[in-house]
Amino acid sequence: MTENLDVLRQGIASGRLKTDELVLNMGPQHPSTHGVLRLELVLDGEIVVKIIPSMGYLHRCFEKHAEAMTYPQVVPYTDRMDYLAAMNNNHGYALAVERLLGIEVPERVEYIRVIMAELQRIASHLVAIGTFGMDVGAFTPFLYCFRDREYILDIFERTCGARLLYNYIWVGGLSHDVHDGFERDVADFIRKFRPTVTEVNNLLNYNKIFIERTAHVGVLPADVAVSYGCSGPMLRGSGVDWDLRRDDPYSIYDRFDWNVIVGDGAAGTLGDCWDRHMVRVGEMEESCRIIEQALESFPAAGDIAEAIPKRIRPPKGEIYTRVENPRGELGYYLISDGSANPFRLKVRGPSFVNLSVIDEISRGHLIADLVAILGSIDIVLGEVDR
Amino acid sequence: MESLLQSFFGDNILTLLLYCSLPLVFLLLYALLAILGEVKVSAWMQDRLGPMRTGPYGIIQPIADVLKLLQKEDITPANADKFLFNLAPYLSFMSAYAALAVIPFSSQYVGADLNLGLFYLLAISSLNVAAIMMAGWASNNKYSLYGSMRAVAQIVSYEVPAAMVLVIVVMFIGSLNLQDIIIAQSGPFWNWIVFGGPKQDVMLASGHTLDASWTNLIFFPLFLGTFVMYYISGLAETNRTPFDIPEAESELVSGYHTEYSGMKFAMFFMSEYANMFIVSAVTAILFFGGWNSPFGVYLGDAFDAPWLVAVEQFGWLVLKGLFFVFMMIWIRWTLPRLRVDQLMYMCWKVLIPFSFGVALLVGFLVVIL
Amino acid sequence: MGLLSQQYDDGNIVLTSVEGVLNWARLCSLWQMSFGLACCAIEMMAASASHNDIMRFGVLPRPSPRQCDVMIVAGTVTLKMATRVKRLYEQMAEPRYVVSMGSCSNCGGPYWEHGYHVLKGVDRVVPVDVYIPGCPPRPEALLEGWMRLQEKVRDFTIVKEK
Amino acid sequence: MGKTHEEICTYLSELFPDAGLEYDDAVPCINVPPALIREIALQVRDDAELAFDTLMCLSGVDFGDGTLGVVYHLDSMSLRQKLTLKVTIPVAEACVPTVERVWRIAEWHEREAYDLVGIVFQGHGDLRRILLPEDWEGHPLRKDYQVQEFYNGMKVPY
Repeated sequence: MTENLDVLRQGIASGRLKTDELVLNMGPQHPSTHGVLRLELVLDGEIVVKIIPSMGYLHRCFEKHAEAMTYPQVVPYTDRMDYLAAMNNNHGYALAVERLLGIEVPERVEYIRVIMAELQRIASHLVAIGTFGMDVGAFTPFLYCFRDREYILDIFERTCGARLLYNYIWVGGLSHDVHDGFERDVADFIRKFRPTVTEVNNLLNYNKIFIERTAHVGVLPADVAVSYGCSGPMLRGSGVDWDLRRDDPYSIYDRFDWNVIVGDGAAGTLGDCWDRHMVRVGEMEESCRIIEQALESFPAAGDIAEAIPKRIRPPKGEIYTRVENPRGELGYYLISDGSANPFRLKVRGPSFVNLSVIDEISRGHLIADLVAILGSIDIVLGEVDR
Repeated sequence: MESLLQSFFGDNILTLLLYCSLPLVFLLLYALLAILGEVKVSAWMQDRLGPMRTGPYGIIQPIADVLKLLQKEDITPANADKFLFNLAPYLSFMSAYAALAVIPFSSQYVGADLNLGLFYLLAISSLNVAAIMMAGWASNNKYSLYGSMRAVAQIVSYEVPAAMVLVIVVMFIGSLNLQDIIIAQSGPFWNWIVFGGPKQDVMLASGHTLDASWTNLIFFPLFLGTFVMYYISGLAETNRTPFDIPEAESELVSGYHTEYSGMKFAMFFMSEYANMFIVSAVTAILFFGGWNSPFGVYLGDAFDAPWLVAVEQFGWLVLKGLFFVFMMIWIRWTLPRLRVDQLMYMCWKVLIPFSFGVALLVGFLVVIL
Repeated sequence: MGLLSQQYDDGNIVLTSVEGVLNWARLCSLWQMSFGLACCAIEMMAASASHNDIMRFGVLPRPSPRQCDVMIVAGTVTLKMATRVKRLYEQMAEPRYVVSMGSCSNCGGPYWEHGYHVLKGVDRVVPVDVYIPGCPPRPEALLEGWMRLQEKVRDFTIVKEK
Repeated sequence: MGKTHEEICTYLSELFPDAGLEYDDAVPCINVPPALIREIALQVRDDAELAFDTLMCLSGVDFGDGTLGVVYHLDSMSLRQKLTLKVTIPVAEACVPTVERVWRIAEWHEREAYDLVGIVFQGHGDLRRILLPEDWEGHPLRKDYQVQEFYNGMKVPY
């Protein structure tokens, strides 16, 4: 199908087709920019010549807040960065401070953290898959994904009382113990959830039109992905076998048996939108496997608050900690000067880094493809702008 | 119908006006129903309820929508070409309304019983393109312009296979008159064109006799394919998913009607739904017997009440039309959207060659049979 | 803009019934601008998804501000975004309403003190009809806010107060 | 796992004998003189023994004692080793050569460091503010930052 485009491109290149460039301003309010991203598109007809992304429309000064708050007070602000993966954000921050403090957390806490983080990963991927479907024009899968996401939110809500931003994983422990029947709820969810993946596969992922729209589109070669520092499904979609949960293990991920899903270019070229999308779909199943194994060896009793320090004043020093967010590598660079507030906390958001590649991979595509590419990168503006 | 009105009001201009405005009444009622259908069907498909608070089960939701749109401020952007900007929605609605003139709602009622009915239909529904182009250009908005350019490219392209499909049917029946095409399919449902057309000789309204026999069954696969091709072209001409590229929400905000508010937006909205019905009704007329009852008999005949037959015929046509409208809604909420080049590929490289092929084949068969 | 912007001295029965019908039409068909800013936008999406289904109230999300009645300011309004929010509001057709969803757009929320780039309340740039507290408000809270907005529309009158 | 910081520092010191690379045990990291950061960055990326193909993070820091810093966190996917490079510069001449062409992502990270901390990256192709508006005053993550009273007619403090 792309040969038609090639004819067009040749015509333009040879000068037989006289064209003029047009600048189109997409966003900050636009249905497919996933929030308040603004893209200045330089277009040649419908073909994208250049993209100038401008962000900062949601810059909420996280790093300034971190400097003004005490260590535990920063946790709620980490929630609000990547608001689709608040648990993972909490987890990464807690790990950074714990490593600086040199404290070990109880086994039970580690298990709960991993289960919560993996549930959050599923929830986040569901949103990503749903909105990606919406970007290519299929509205219904979006609602199916949101329907199932609600079941995860119900579990979170029973445990910590919040639906979206939890402030749950604290430095040294958790804010609450899990509710009675937590294991049963989670197991129930996994059982209910698996058929959904099949449903979404039938409705969207293996739909002929969907594959036509996403295969061969926005191809991101592995070396470019590495140079741009892409991570998460973005990197794995390009065929790079890299997952921090396995390759730079933290928490108790090394105890479980699971696979890193890597794109294989089954429908088109390796590293296209469809690959990135299918990595997310596959990862949901892997998360289910991790959760199931965690539930099997879940310590029944234990105090979740025993390791929470009374005063948190890490010694002078600095640390860079990274965790695998649903979107990729979330890094916290924390400098402590020995006081109760972080001296400097820099966040390396995966969305920010993944977004930087948009200009590189969208050139020469159509506007419709650009929307698909943006959807497949799966950005959360809260984290791009922080 | 005309004679009925004449008996009440006499032979004057009032009668004619009333006669002409009947489709308008139908169109407005249908638009309300279709808008409700769209939200309700989509809700059911998505595990939701849809409007529930406006009247029982939300059934008067469209009335509230229209009343609200009437109250909205009518914005004309400062840099718009005001004349064209204001003209476009009326033109768009007019083309949809004018197309209804030749749709035979029953054997008794057709706005204008033209011998060139199908030809007129093709011509008048293309007027919509001009309206869309006007709207997109006059809005002075890049998204509108992109939307209208896409729409024009799309609609003009898909006119070709649609017209080709019409040619196939016309070749088979031998008349451009829509009433003739329907009469040719009278009798039980196996006489419908999609099932190979009439199986015994039929006398058309024009006095010409169509020779037919059961050998027509060999047309069944051909006409089934023709029907599918027409329906796809129809979807594309009405800008419905998977061909809703001109108003692709995630790409072009709302395409050519981005800048329209209030009633002018409602006009575009209504003409979209009206076009959906026209395409569906034409599908029903060309392939599914039009106002013919699928059983070949009418309740009215049993009671010896010709008016009841007319009502039944009207009912059958509307029912068939609404079924195809429902199919459009179903498709819309299931499939993703195609891309521009894929759309063009579909038209020029798939539909047009196939429709030409089928036309040749049908022509050949008509001659030898 | 015609009837709604006028004021009548005496509220006779015809005027008040017409007004009642018009108000009913407006409150039953509040089309929302699909426009999300931050975390609250996710809850706004959850409110329109299957579990909460805000479309029960006759809401239809429209992408173009020209065709919307309600702007839900869902999330933190930054200073960079504030001028855009204002512009979107200006592009909407009268009668228009603004729902401020969440603490951030009510008053700056958790960013009120150190958020150098956060607008401390969207009511500093556009007039707000309904404030919904919460960080983020639950979808149920949005539905409640919606019903409050409907009440407000229902009580609108073109008869001059005595 | 790969090399430690100390080993890398010794290795690099042999390659750049005059550079005066310092190994900081406390962090751990290698302190690099600002003028040499680009050469060293290229070296650590292309050297087969180091192969730091990814820039995980680039942070601008205001140390509060009249110096600013740029911290480079590097990662080698193939050799499974990490490296931290640190550049310290006085506030008065906050100028560091860019590594934009070494790792492509550095472009945005450097723009962010410029925006929030006010470090100028020499040779950067497009050094504009990335998060804050173009006409913003000051660099918020400086320790002595004072919030401006009004922006575009809107009051900034609560």
